[in-house]
Amino acid sequence: MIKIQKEDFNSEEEINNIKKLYSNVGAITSFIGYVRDKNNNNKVQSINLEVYKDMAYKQLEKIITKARSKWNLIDCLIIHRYGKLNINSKIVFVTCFSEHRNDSFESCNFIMDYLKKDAPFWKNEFYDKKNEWLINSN
Amino acid sequence: MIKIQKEDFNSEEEINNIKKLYSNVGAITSFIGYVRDKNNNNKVQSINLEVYKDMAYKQLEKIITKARSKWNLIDCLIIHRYGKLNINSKIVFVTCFSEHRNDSFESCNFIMDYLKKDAPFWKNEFYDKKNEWLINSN
Amino acid sequence: MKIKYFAWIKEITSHEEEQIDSNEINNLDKLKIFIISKYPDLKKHLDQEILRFAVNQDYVVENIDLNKDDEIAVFPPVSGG
Amino acid sequence: MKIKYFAWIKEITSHEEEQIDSNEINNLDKLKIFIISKYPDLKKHLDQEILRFAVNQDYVVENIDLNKDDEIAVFPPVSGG
Repeated sequence: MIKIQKEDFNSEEEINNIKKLYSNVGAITSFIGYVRDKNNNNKVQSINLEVYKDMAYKQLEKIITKARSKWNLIDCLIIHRYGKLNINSKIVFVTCFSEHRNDSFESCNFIMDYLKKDAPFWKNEFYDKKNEWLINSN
Repeated sequence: MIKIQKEDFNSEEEINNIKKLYSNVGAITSFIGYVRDKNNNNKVQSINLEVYKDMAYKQLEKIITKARSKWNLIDCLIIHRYGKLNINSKIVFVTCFSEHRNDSFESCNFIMDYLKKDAPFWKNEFYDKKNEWLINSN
Repeated sequence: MKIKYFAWIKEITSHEEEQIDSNEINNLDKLKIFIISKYPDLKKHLDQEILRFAVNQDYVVENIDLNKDDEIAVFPPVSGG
Repeated sequence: MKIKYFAWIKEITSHEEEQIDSNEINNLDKLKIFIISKYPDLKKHLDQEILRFAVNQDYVVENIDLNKDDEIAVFPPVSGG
């Protein structure tokens, strides 16, 4: 499932809503990305996250399909927020559900790699007196 | 922080309690292990998890120390349950807090590896008409 | 066809969306030429291969034919996650 | 010294803990011999290197000296996580 939303989310509830569908899930790996207080030696005040929503859904679906072809995935959840986000806010949540640990770990890392490379989101970081559009390094 | 407990836990709350201490945390990787409904083609009813508590604390502390020496870890939480656990129950929760993604991912996987190898817990799995002590494969 | 601009590209074009209806702009290369003539500040970014193009929500690198109801997006390298 | 047994080892010894106070059992190898003589069913597991030993909550593989107030644990391969 893919959710692109402004709102915060509760990771425990999001996981339970999916976990309760599958009694064969033995392993869940989750990644949460946050807005940090500093970046490149600048003190961050907040970020504004812009998204091309239609394309983001399409590209994230593709990434999940690719992950499913490589690992035994029972289910998968991606939540990506957009809009104004203060420091300490969650930005992204990727959770992979599988029978065994290795599948959930590797697919979660794989999805994060491709999300950072292909998903059409752009961070505009606000500092004390300026702002800057970021570029992912990978 | 290491918690060895019978009780269930709320992953969102456990994460927030630590995350709120550090505004430089940008990445959290978590693993949750669950009791599955099947194992080795046997239908599982429940498991009983035995622990050597004093040694578990000591060994898990050592594993965290080793992880800290290898990666830039800001903090780390391990929760391992013991006692009678029904299917779909959480067993273990490992969460690694870091500035960047790679450190949290690799340390979380590393800690799970060593936990399964060294932490003195023993699963006694109950099926319909018998029970069996498990051995971790790695 | 509909053209969408994102992030700092949008700051150069001054709007996030426009409709272009010309029978002559029938492939992506022609659209690129049209865009940099309309927004000369984009030229250096196109030359430096900083601009990304998507047609109907998929990345496109090669030149491809464009149709009237296509949605084309122009944007800089992404920074999500 | 205090000896603790876990998991199915405990089912063989029929108790989870016992106190052994003998001046002769002053190292781990001697303790191993004592244990398999007291619980003959443990011998094959010791021979097959299935038994794990911990002294004061640390794994021990080599023979080491034991002291009166040591806590020694005997258990099978772990299966946590």
